[in-house]
Amino acid sequence: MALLEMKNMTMRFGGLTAVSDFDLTFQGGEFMGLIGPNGAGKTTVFNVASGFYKPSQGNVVFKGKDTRGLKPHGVTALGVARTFQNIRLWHELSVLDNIRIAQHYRMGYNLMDCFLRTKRYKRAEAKIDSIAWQLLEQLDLKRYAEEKPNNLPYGLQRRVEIARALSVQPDLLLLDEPAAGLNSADVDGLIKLIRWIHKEFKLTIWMIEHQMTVVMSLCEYIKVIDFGRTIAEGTPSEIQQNPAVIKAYLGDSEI
Amino acid sequence: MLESLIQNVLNALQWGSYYSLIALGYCLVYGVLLLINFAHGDIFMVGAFIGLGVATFFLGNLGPEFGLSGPVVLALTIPLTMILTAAVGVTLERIAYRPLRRKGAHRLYVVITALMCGLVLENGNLAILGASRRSFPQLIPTQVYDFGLFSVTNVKIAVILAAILVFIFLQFVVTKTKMGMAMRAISWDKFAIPLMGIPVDSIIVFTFILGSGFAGLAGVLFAMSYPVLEPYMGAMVGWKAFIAAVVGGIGDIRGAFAGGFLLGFVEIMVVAVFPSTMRDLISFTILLVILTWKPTGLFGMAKTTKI
Amino acid sequence: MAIRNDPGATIRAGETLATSGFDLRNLSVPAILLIAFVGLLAACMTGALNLYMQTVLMFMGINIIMSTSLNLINGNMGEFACGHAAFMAVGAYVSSLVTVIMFTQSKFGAPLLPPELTLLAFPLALLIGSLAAALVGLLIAIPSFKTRGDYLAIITIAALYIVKSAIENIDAIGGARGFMGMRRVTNAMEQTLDLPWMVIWIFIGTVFTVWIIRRYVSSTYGKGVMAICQDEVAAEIMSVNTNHIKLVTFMLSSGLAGLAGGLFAHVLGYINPGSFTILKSTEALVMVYLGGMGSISGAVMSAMLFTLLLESLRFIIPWIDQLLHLIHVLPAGYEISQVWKWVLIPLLLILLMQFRPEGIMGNRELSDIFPRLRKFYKFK
Amino acid sequence: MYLQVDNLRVKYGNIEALHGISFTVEQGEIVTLIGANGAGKTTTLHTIMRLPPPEAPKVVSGDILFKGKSLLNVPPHEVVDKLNIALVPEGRHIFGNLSVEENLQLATYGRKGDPTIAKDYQRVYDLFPRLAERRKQRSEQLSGGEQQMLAVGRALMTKCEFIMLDEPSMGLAPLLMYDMFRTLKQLNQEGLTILLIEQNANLALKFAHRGYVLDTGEIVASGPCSQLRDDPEVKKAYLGG
Amino acid sequence: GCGGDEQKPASQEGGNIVIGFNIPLTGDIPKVGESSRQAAEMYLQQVGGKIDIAGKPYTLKFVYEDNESKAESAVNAQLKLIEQDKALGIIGPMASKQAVPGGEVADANQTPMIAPWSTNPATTTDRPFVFRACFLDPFQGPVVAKFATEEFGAKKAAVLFDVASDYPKGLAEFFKAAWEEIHGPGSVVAFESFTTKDQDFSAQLTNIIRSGADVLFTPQYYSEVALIVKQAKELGWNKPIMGSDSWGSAELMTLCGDACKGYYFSTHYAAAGATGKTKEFIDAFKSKYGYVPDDVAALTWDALGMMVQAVQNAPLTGNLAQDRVAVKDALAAIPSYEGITGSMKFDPQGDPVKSAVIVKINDAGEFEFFKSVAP
Ligand SMILES: Nc1ncnc2c1ncn2[C@@H]1O[C@H](COP(=O)(O)OP(=O)(O)OP(=O)(O)O)[C@@H](O)[C@H]1O
Ligand SMILES: Nc1ncnc2c1ncn2[C@@H]1O[C@H](COP(=O)(O)OP(=O)(O)OP(=O)(O)O)[C@@H](O)[C@H]1O
Ligand SMILES: [Mg+2]
Ligand SMILES: [Mg+2]
Repeated sequence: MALLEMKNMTMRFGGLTAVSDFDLTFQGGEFMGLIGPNGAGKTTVFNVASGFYKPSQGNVVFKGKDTRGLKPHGVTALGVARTFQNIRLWHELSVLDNIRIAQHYRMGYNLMDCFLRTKRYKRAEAKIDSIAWQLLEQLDLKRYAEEKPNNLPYGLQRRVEIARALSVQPDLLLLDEPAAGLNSADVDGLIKLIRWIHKEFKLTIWMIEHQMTVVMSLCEYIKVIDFGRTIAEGTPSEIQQNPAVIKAYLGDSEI
Repeated sequence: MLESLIQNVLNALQWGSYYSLIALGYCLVYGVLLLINFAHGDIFMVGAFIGLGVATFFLGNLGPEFGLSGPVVLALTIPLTMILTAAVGVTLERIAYRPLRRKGAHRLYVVITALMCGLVLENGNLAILGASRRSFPQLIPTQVYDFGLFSVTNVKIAVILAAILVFIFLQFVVTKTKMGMAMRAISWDKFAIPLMGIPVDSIIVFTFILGSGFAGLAGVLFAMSYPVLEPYMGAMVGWKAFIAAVVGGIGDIRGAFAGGFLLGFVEIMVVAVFPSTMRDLISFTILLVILTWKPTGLFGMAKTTKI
Repeated sequence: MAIRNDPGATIRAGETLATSGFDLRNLSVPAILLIAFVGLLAACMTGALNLYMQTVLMFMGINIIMSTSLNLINGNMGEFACGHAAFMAVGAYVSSLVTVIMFTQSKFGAPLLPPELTLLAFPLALLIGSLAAALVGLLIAIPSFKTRGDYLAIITIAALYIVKSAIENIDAIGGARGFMGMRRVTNAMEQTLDLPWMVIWIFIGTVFTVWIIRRYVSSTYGKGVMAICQDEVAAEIMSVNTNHIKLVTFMLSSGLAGLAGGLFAHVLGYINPGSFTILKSTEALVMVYLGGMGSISGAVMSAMLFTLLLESLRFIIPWIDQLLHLIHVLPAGYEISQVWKWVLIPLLLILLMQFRPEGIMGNRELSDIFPRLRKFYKFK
Repeated sequence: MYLQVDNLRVKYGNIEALHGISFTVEQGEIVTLIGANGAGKTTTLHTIMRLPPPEAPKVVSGDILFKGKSLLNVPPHEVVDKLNIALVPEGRHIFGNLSVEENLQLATYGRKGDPTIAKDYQRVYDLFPRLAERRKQRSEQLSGGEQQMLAVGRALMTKCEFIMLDEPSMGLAPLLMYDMFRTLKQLNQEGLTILLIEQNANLALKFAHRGYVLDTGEIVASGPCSQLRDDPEVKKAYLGG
Repeated sequence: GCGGDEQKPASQEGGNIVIGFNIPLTGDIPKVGESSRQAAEMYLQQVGGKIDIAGKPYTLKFVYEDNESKAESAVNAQLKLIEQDKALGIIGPMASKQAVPGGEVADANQTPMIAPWSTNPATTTDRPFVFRACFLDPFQGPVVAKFATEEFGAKKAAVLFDVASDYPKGLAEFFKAAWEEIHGPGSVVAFESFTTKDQDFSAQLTNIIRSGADVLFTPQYYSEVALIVKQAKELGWNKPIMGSDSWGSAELMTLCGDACKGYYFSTHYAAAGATGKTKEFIDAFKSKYGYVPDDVAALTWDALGMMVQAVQNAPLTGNLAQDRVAVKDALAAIPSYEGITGSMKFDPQGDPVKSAVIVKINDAGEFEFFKSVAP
């Protein structure tokens, strides 16, 4: 069974078709890139995949389940986690709490347990805590556990966002422009981190990115869309040579 | 049945006009600062009292005699009241809201401050002028035009016209002028306004002048048709006008205008059709249903969350 | 990489993990509360606190319940709900109806239960009132799925008007005339066992409220509320069932307001729809924002401060008047009367906001301001 | 001297963010400011603009001179309107409730009756054809990159002679990014002075004439770009592998 | 207990008599509090701050507490007066919303209280320490109904009242019952209501005009009356309008102007053409405050008079608790008090037995005695 299957997915906003006839299948374990000019519909595809938008047309099936009837938190619970193009951390909560709350679906206790602090509550909280601390450790964020994300440098905020997504323990991780706003030196670190995550957690990763160094060094397979339509797909080297992609997206790097 | 229907439509139009006039002021300030200016109802009250003071002065009841006729006094009272009320609004902005804004306070703190300012205006008036109600002098004789089926007074017609004119004026200002554009832009992102070469504070002051000025106008008109003035007269109308503004879609001039009339119609028609003891029960249920059906009000733009 | 604060100082990993095992700090709060409780009882019984002071304390407790519970929605969840008085009214009417029907000779007939049972049944009646209020809270929670911010404010105001108008229209519970008979219930309690029962119940109710809210917001479950406040979209996408959390939060908050209402009704012995107007909601709002959004200790402190301020002005205003006359600032005929109270209070609050534009506590708790307190008691 | 920043020390609350930096920009130049995240680049620009509280960083000492005149007591809207300095802020800050066209219009607030406005519109739409297509759309619905275009376009609509760009390439697709830099270069040749902050240091150093390297509130290196590009220290710390 | 000014034993040269006022100085009905307070201050001034009890001069001390028109605040104020200020007796609260719980507190703490203005029967029911100075709704409603029937020959009546305020609501209901008793069910053809602080009544009045009623009864406060009457006329109403004692304020005429002339209302006393004590009171009040006193002022005056008389009659011992009981007994025992609002005595519930008058607003805008109606 495929992990994620999108068939003929079309997304319209009023008169505007943001994505049309998008097809994609993940078997599990891939590292896929999604690139395309601004406004091509990349984020929209992610929004559909994470259940935030219901597609106007077409199917989205995750682990054999049609996600169109699910609310976003339900889709996440199935195993899709994501980061956002503009960082969306809960800025008034500590880094640790950010990572705790993302495990909400897995709490497994109810309001009464919460009031009475039952065994079940304590067990669940301990588990949540241990997962959170483990992730902080692995992503080298432990020092900032009690810090508010707002007070962290941009690069670290990106990392916290990735940690938060990982705490969902997803099967599919969607990264929306993880390198945006990072300086060249930090980008190198990020590439290493993502590669390590891909291996360590045995995840399927799907990434949108405009920085070609990142895309080319990480992705095994790339899909290019423009005006909501797929214009090319293939391995990084194929894409770099593809005249349509160069014309619509890569352009001429001479300034 | 028909006659009372026409009569009630007229009643609703007039009553709705007041809600509209006040809601427009709410909406302006909200549209710029996202501040629910809970003092607005009380600024309206202050407007009525200022109107009373100005009118009494020109009628010669406070000292110097001018020997002016009623309509002349009215013609003087309206602009003067609008100016003075605007000054009150701007003063509140300067001494209470602006410092908070400067300190970057959460917007709800400004809302609470506004609520407190309203209380100060109400109770300050009570403490200074005493609890006696004031009667607004009759500046122009009330003409009752009785058409058999229904009757209507000159003041009623004037009020409805005033509401419509104010609406058209404000709608023009907000949608067609750069000033209006700046006003809308501030509510979205105050930070970037100076980068466009626009002085934020002047725009805000301008908004308060408009909003409070028209509250003053509403005050005078209100005092002419309901000539009993008391310090708490603005509180209830203020809350309801706020409700009207939101049901219309807060932040949108059309919404405030339509919301005001809608509330007027609902309140009057519910009384006309149902037992009047149930008025609040039924009219607010209707408003709730409207909001459930259109969660952002009649004209409100759903804020799409772009991820 | 530059970090604003020294990161080392904030590491408390070990501390947070070590939640099991016996700890003396677990006992410090119950001990303090017990001492306070016994002291309060003794003071009431010996007359060290006269009835007036007792009543002020009781209203203080009720205000604490109101402000902490509203804080859950307005502070933690970041909504702007202005209809808290409606839930209070529902709680007040329902629990009063229960006790009056059960224990007194009223127009609903003879008492159904012997008065000795009042002591046992009173908390139950309060619970029923709270549940009823929570149910009404549910009705508001449902529109809140789709509506946020100022639109929700209107929904809550509309609900307030609807509840008030509904009560006015039900003649069986007195309509605008109000409803009474609760005094006989409280008297029955005192006859069964001669203690200042309302003081006791309010003390318990207040502690219960703060306790339950603390437990709620300090759990991962309850922290979903804060996540919704700061970024609802992110919360929903990061697996928080936002509708569920909103529902629970609204019901919890309105249920506790209902509890406040039940206590209020039994302290006064008489309720009237006119007591639950938008002004009552406004007071609760003021207490929440004065305390600081999302801070429980702030809400408690501001409720105490607000109640005390309101009462103390009864004494302070005459002093001011005397003083001003003494130094001949005021003409002999003019007196600063209590009318000025409601000018002074908002002015004071406006000033306070200017100096602390984030409320007394901001969104911090006492333990954040005095970290050393953690040594003495546990906050979890 | 066109723009001269002189020993500028700046605080946020009690934390000093700039520890006395000095740099200059000459008329007609392109100068870039590079440095790690949190180095204080944005702070520098905000200080020059004198943005109003609560965002405003507080100047402890030092001065900012523009054409010999101190900017420290000029309100921000006058910096834009009277001194013709424009800023493309970090994080776009477009007005989401206005249409694309209105956003551009608003930037001409102080240019009543200026005949060159129409030409400027055309220039922006030529540069970013995407914006022309989306002219009537509420700008909050634009994609991230489109919003960035709008932010740059908007700054160009003020009567600017000196433009400061804070990470303009963030979120832009390569094609557009190169297009934009080419256009900026062309504008520079027509007389626009540019101060650029860019995370992509390689690109910035290729684009600009001179550069300054900022590290935790201090300038640690400066010089012509070609020189900086070859500096091993700079290479190691900022240009990546 | 708390220290402070304990009453001196009666054997010494007099002492302090503290009387508390629990009145709404702010909130919904600040005018009520102000009027009451003005009457009290005038009283204090007239007696020179002293009263004689058994030949000894006592200092009379009034404490005014604001109850903000809120029930809980009224309870606090009441307890403060009882516990902190050691009031011997209490005047107020005014509106029933505060007087019912206020009476509860006074009774529980064995402190005599006279509510001058509360008409809710619950205020005094089964509360030996609680009295009132005004007549109750069950009395006034039928008086008006009977009068309107006889005077105008009206057959169908309309009522307009505030459903959220218990005084008008109660009176409206009693009037309706009385009217339907005379003219049969359905003869009240319009029973319209609004909510406190409403200012527009056009929809209700439109209904009323359409209903074909012969007379409109509106037991509202004078500020609302002015609006109601004006709007009714604007909508074409030209039949009689009747009111209740809450119309009885000189302010009615300043607010209403000519519009109210020719209408009738039932009340305690007629200001125009008043004689004796009543006239003295009105003249004194008018010269002091510049306007004719309203019903609140008059009722406060009478309540105060009865309280003082009871204090003078009671055997004071200096023990506050005993004195309070004695004052209560003295109040209940007053045989007949000649007040400015008529002569009255308390029935066993503590409600006054007094007669009503019907007042006509004449063309000079004065409240002219028209007819007296005994219970
Ligand atoms: N909620 C919405 N309502 C209307 N239009 C929308 C909405 N969301 C996206 N769009 C439109 O859909 C198109 C695709 O947007 P999307 O955010 O997916 O682009 P993108 O490929 O992620 O671009 P970028 O690289 O700039 O982030 C854009 O033109 C945008 O204006
Ligand atoms: N509003 C603020 N309040 C307090 N500190 C701030 C504020 N803005 C920035 N800082 C701090 O000032 C320092 C410099 O920040 P600045 O934003 O200028 O860096 P930058 O070089 O622009 O970084 P980036 O590349 O992430 O945009 C950082 O340590 C940052 O945390
Ligand atoms: Mg995108
Ligand atoms: Mg920056």
